[in-house]
Amino acid sequence: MEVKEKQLPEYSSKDFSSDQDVRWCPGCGDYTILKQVQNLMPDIGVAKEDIVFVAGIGCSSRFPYYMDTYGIHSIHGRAPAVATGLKIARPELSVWVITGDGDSLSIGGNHLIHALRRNVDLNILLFNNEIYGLTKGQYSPTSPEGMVTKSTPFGSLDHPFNPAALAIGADAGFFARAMDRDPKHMRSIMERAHKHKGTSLVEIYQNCIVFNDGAFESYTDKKLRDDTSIYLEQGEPLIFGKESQFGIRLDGHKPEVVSLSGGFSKDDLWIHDETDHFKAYILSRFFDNNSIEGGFPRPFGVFYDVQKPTYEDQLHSQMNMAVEIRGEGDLDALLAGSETWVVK
Amino acid sequence: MEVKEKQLPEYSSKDFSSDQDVRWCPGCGDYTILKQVQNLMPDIGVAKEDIVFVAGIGCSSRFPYYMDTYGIHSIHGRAPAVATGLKIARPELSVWVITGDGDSLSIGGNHLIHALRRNVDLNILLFNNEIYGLTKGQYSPTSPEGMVTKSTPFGSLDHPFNPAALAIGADAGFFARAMDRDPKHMRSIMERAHKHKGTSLVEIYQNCIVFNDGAFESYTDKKLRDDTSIYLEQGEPLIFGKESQFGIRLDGHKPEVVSLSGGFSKDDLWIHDETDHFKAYILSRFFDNNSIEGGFPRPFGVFYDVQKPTYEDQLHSQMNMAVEIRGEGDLDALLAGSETWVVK
Amino acid sequence: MDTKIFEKDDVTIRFAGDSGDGMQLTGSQFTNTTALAGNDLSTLPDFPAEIRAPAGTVAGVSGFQIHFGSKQIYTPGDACDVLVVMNAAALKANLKTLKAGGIIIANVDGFGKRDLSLAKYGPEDDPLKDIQTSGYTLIQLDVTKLTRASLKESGLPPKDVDRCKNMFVLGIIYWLFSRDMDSTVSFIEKKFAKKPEIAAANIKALKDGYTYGNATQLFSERYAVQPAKIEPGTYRNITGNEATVLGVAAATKKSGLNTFFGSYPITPASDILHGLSKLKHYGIKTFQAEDEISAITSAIGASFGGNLALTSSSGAGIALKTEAISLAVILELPLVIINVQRAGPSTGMPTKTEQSDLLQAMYGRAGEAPLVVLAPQSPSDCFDMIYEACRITVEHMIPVFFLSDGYIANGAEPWRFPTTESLRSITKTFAKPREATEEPFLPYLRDDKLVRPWAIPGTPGLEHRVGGLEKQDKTGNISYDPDNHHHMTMVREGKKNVVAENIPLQQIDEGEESGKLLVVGWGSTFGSIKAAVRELASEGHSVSNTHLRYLNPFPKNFGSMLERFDKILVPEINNGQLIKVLRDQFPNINFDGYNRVRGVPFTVSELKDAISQKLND
Amino acid sequence: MDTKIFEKDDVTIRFAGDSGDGMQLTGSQFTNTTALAGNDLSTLPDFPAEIRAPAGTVAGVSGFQIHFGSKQIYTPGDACDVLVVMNAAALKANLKTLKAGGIIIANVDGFGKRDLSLAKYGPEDDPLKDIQTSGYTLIQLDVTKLTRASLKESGLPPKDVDRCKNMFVLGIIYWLFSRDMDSTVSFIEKKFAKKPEIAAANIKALKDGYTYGNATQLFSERYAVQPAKIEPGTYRNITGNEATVLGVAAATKKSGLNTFFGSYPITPASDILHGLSKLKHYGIKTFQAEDEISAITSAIGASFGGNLALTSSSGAGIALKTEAISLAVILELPLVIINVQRAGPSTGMPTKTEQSDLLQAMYGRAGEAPLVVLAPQSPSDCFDMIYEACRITVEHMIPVFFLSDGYIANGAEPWRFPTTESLRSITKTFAKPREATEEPFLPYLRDDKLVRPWAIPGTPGLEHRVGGLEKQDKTGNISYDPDNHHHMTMVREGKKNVVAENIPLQQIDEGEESGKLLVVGWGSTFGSIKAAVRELASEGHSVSNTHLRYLNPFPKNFGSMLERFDKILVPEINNGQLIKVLRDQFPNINFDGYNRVRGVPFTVSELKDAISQKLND
Ligand SMILES: Cc1ncc(C[n+]2csc(CCOP(=O)(O)OP(=O)(O)O)c2C)c(N)n1
Ligand SMILES: Cc1ncc(C[n+]2csc(CCOP(=O)(O)OP(=O)(O)O)c2C)c(N)n1
Ligand code: SF4
Ligand code: SF4
Ligand SMILES: [Mg+2]
Ligand SMILES: [Mg+2]
Repeated sequence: MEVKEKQLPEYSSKDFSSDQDVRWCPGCGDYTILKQVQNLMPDIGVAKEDIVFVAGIGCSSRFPYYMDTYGIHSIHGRAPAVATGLKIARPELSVWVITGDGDSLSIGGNHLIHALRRNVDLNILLFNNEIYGLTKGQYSPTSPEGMVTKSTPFGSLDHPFNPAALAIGADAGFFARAMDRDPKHMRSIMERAHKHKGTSLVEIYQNCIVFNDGAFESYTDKKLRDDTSIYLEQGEPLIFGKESQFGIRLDGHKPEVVSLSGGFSKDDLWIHDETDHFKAYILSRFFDNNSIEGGFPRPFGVFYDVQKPTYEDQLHSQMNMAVEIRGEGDLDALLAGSETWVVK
Repeated sequence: MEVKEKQLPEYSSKDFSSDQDVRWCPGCGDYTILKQVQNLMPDIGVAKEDIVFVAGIGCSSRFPYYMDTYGIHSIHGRAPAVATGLKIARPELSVWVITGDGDSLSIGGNHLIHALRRNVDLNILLFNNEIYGLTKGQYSPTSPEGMVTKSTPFGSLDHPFNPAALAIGADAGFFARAMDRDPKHMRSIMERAHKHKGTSLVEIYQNCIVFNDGAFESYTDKKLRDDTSIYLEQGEPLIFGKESQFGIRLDGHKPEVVSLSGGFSKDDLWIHDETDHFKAYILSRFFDNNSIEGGFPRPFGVFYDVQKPTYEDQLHSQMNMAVEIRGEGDLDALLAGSETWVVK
Repeated sequence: MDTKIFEKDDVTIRFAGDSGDGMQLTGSQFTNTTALAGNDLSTLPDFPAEIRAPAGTVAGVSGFQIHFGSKQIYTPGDACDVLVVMNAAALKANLKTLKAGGIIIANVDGFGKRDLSLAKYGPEDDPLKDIQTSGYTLIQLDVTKLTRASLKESGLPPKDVDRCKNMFVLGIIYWLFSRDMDSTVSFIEKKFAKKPEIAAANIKALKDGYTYGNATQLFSERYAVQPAKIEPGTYRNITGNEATVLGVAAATKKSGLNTFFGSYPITPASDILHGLSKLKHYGIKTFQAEDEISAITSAIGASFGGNLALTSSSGAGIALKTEAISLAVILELPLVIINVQRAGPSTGMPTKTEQSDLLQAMYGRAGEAPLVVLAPQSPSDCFDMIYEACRITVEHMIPVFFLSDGYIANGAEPWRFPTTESLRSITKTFAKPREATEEPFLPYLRDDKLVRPWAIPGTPGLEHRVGGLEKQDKTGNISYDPDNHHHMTMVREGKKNVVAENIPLQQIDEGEESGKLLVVGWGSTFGSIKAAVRELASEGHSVSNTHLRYLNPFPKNFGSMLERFDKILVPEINNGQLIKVLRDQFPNINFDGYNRVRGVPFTVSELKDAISQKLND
Repeated sequence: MDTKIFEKDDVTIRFAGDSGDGMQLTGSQFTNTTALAGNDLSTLPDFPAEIRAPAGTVAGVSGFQIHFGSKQIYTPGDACDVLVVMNAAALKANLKTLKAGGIIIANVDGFGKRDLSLAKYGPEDDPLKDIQTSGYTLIQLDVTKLTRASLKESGLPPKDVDRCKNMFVLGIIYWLFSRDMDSTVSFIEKKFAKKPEIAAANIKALKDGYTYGNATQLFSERYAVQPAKIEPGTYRNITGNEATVLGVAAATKKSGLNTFFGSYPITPASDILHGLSKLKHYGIKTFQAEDEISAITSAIGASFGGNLALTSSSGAGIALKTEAISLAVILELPLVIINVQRAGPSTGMPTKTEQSDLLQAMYGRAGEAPLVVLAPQSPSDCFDMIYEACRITVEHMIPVFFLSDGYIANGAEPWRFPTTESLRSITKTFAKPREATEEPFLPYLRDDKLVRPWAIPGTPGLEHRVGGLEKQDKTGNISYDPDNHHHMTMVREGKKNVVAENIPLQQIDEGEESGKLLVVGWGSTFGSIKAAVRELASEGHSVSNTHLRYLNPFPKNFGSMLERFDKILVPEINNGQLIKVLRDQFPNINFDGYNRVRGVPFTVSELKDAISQKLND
């Protein structure tokens, strides 16, 4: 693969806004995400013709229409597969996948975990609103148990996926979480996803104002969030609470919330290490409504970031190697094969 | 749900053997698994007409034909979904899913993880031979990187799934591993799977003598296996090696192989606890060829076993509750609806 | 001065406003009142494609059309006599649906500068003025102001007051059509039982609207539509998707089976899932699967277990089910596949209707995989045909495709609903247990209808295995024998054809039993075709129509019916699909198509044109 | 005494033995020698359905049939003149393929008690004896003993010695057909270059077999088959799947594009994936996806990126691709979908052939989703037709279905392979970059062939979005406009039809240009139909045949060709699929079908019967 050195124009976020009317419900969390992506694009050092947004189907998946880049609004659940083919074909492109919780974890679950294990260099933004928006309000694989929706008038029975745990179990090299209500932080996380070479999965808590309003309020509400959320920073201890009064420490392999006024100091705390696989897994289990854990704040930020060889790089070096060893394919020799005869 | 109390006949393993010729390659690991299942069935206390084997497509998936029970040889990858429908419809049946590594982790990956999260009471036996047998030798999602197969003449580029980690990441309530070469242990594990109410996933290392002979030799070979494998026993310390000379301890959340002659004693070791989710996850990462870990023995036995409410039980109690609250549905009232008028 | 009341045979009204303006409720209230007044009617909601597009934009307009009359009504009306628009966007989106010379009732409060700009009118445009010069009757009123005045004393916050606007308008319309308001009043009382002040406000707005119509000289004429001569009985209003839900419940009851419904949401099929999920106490289990493949394969598992199993989807979702449908065909298990068709290809226009999945249903599988195909012809017919689908699938152990569409699914009509007792029985039999001493069980041994036994787990002595590989006749064992494969292929085809013995004969719907032209339709075009043919026939033309609800196999007498006409016209909202099946099965008969693929139902008038042209050819 | 040599026009031999007996190798060596001798030929391997069924069982029998002659050979032969059986199971499985009075060469060592019982003969059965009384010529020899005797001095372990049995038998056959052994000798030398003692043993067994045939009075006659009059040139042997692989490589080269091949293994398509995965140095990327959906959607992604994209599957796997095919249709991107058809429905008989996916390819999608359908007519024709598929998909920006089948895929025939230079050019053009000052880019603006531009990422100024929703003409923006939808539906259909301008005209293959009966075939039935028609025509019957390789659209002249015949017969290995398409497109012409669905190719003789009957009707 050649890396082209392009002279990039001075982009502004407007350059990434297409001429299409945005058609989400007023107040939908998707707007903020769109804005931050448009805001980030000028700064990633990629020419806009080299950027492609690939989506499945869902409210969120309309995203590509609003970006003045190349884009595909494909079919439900298949965006990671479409993007994989595109990235294999054209490794020099910056490929972004936009997907919803239904799109990526219900119908598209398999493509997501396969993309993660193969480690194709895609940036996957998963808009999790814990509901099917476009089809008007059925529960999704991230909806909490008991949720009453159009298709579960007596309450949902499905135990929801924990996207972080699932991704780490599928050997993801990058997982992070952000929320629509903290755009600045979200932008920084998306930038990290871009920088990670390999599949990056970013789960974004996104409010669906029509069918699931307030699903994440306890984490996003300014009054509540200090006590319910924790922001992860590489090398920093895990501290949260309005007065930064709580910390998390590891008792062996078991996490524990401790009070910093009650005998524990910062030095006792778990220091965030994005390269520690087991810690990332334990963090993924800070997940309310989940029978395994409880009482822990919901983490936001980069859980895990470890570089591994990408699928497309390996494929292209295999191709180059094949040419080196065997020479550029000679079609006439191939057509003739190893055994021929002549009829006169 | 009524539980029928049946008088069971005295079954022998022969009663579970159908009249169909078994059509696997001579020497295939599938034979031993079949034998152990036929051997186990008389002892699970279920009438044979109440047992159903559901399979996808693959060499392994021919399994139901050989069992003199009810059976479905369905389509590639979909056995967990077929079985889910069956179990929801008929919760009193004992439903077993037979699947291969391609069937369950390639095309069927999504149904597998959804069955696990929903916790339908199925016993899933995953015959992992790290190859596509029936289609004559392409790599599978569990084949190691670099493996040369019919479809990867230059070596596979796919980073393989770690089925244990994937299952635990998907909130499996039961995961265990067995091997074709240790039939007695395998039988005991299958019995445990049966006893677990909820989705039980048993990964069975199965030798494909034709296309991937010896894939698991280092764990199954009698000479090697003491040093490369570790058998998990509830409440017992993690010890392995020919002379039981090695143990595993946890240094905080990090596992470590220690020598029992070199200063560590049994008391320092990790005690196996099937109900400890994080420990189960760490065990899942004892996985060679995996960039994250290395040097650990491969665990066999029950990693994790925690009972949770099953999907079908909850559904049926929701149905009972609906009847309790609303009474048995009155069709005529339903047809009339809430607003009618009379034309004379 | 009393406004004069004119009698009308039939009238079409369309209510249009912003998604937040409550037009669906207004429409359905008018519908109920109209039904109670004894009119025949047909309705069609027109939802925006977006969930909730920005208020005031064309994308956010929500409409509801009702066609009612003292004569038989078969369609929601080609064009409307009265158009109610709550804002500029609603006018922009709907003006084209108004008949020449029709009446527009416009809420002027929705035509401010901002409204015009949101509706993408130019800054110089004055659409209401343009209307006046185009031959329409324009009734302008400031609904917001009037409603606020009406509810000044209510003490309600302005937001709640403004929510009553639609009732004020409805009151005016009730006055215009000389309607009784009782049913709406009691509806409001019930709906807001827990908020009596809201109920009172809505009722007051409604009544004040009526009074306003009466008191002011808004209209120069009022209308009355006499009751229609319709079959006596008890009626309700019903949409296609609702009728489908009820049909499944009825089949559950009458068959004595438990029902399993595996589905994955998709527009416009989702409402069937929603409806059934409420019927747990009717013995119906619904399972929202992770995708359509799981939805159908779980249904197959349930069917193997002895449940009446169904799955539903639309468009893209049906494509995903085809592999499993093929499995169901070879397993010969009961399974109903509901396809609420929408405009394709691919995602297409999900909220628009089309009849373009017929060939997919007939032929869209690998290998020879015959199954039964049924299609309802109207909203209420969904009840009958889904019931038939359940009956046939169970009695014949063969998968049945049920092809509804977006138009039928959301459209509504009055329905003289049946009683449980009056429904045709559904005969299901599970195979009996066997002793070890009996002959071995043969899962593919057939009865005289070529039907194999339904042998469900839990039955001692019937242990057997089924699968997707070709099976030996009788035993069901795997067989690669060439002659057996040919035999089984033909048996599966023959077994499907036997179903023709167990369905009603084909009927002529309008016109004579023989003649110059027969119009053959299927599915949701029924109303328009029937109305067009009826009108032409009453004008003395030799034209008849017949509508196919059983598409595979066809009723036994259908071929001979075709032969009694000189010409056959096949109108379809696709590029010619039924016509391909007809040409194959009746190669000696000449068929012509009329095809428009616009995502909307045929109008009666375009069909009249097409038929007339064919008559004159 | 020299055995007399008789001249023969054509001969069919079948080698059959246990999977471990090396019959495929024996067959392919005989094939190469036969080809070098200048005969025309056709071959068909007959693999067991199981991977490796227990040795000695019928399920484990592996066969290889070759038909060769001094005349043109079109099929691997209806029945064989000579049957070589290495054990009892091989006899049991293959006796039915032997012509009356044919020769059986049996390895008696494979007919011991255990062998008979494994082959499920009764304890009293003596099948070899039965043969002698049934008019066959039976040559019995103990190949194991003879081979061991031949290799007594080799010093090899018995296992290796026994592995040479097939060469001993091949030697005998070479003698019987007066063949030269040089090519096999040099093949062995090359194959075992690193194990010279094994090579020597195989060569000795081969030569001793030849000598044994000569020395003993085993046969009363020998045969010679003269070279055929075939077109001069350089030939090789090729199977359908191999030819498909080469065709893709050729299209890659000639188009100058990079190729992306997304697939998921399935019998009998997998070998295409295997073959292409070796061609990385030809600019071909293969991607074994997690399922067929990912296989095709990844290909769509690659196509959007400017690669020549293909996907392949069979049976069940094609069903899974249909949703994405529909997407490709509306995206109007190049994509080739390879379907190596197998016997259905569902899993069916995966190792058996069938032509029953034509209607699925034509119509098996939701909505109106027209695409191009091509079908190769023989193994080597796979090269030409996959090349055409690639050419058309790129030049017309339309998905192309390529319908091969299990028979073509594994069957082989001599192929006068082309040179790179001689291949028709493939014209691909990517849309050019645009300056900001230019008019905005219109991704759905069409050229005179109705083709839209291929605008790939990385091109400045062409940023645009595509998707599955209906698009506005020219701009490609989402559109719900009814008239636009009708227009786009018709444009997609029309664009597919334009392809007819860019393909060869339809030809009569055998017989006159007009006459009493035209036999219309497609796909792998070509050889049998051509042979049958050729024989009947040469007997003076007024019968011709034409074979369709372009099935959608048909060649422009096809309709007028049909009109020049009184009757049309359409033989298909399905329940009547092409005939449905013909009846639709040529409603005024009468078509009759001949349909057998046995998972095996037609025999020439059954077709001759069917054609004769039609001629006499
Ligand atoms: C094959 C298929 N099945 C179903 C649908 C209908 N559908 C469209 S979007 C969607 C789910 C949307 O939920 P999510 O992915 O969470 O996105 P959101 O709308 O919430 O952003 C569904 C079921 C479809 N378009 N295609
Ligand atoms: C939809 C579909 N795709 C592909 C196939 C072909 N196929 C059959 S089995 C199989 C994989 C078998 O591998 P695995 O599941 O590991 O089972 P094994 O044969 O190794 O026991 C494949 C690809 C199929 N039958 N159906
Ligand atoms: S339905 Fe929900 S997710 Fe969809 S656009 Fe509206 S607010 Fe956003
Ligand atoms: S191919 Fe492998 S897995 Fe399949 S039957 Fe043979 S040995 Fe077993
Ligand atoms: Mg969502
Ligand atoms: Mg396998």
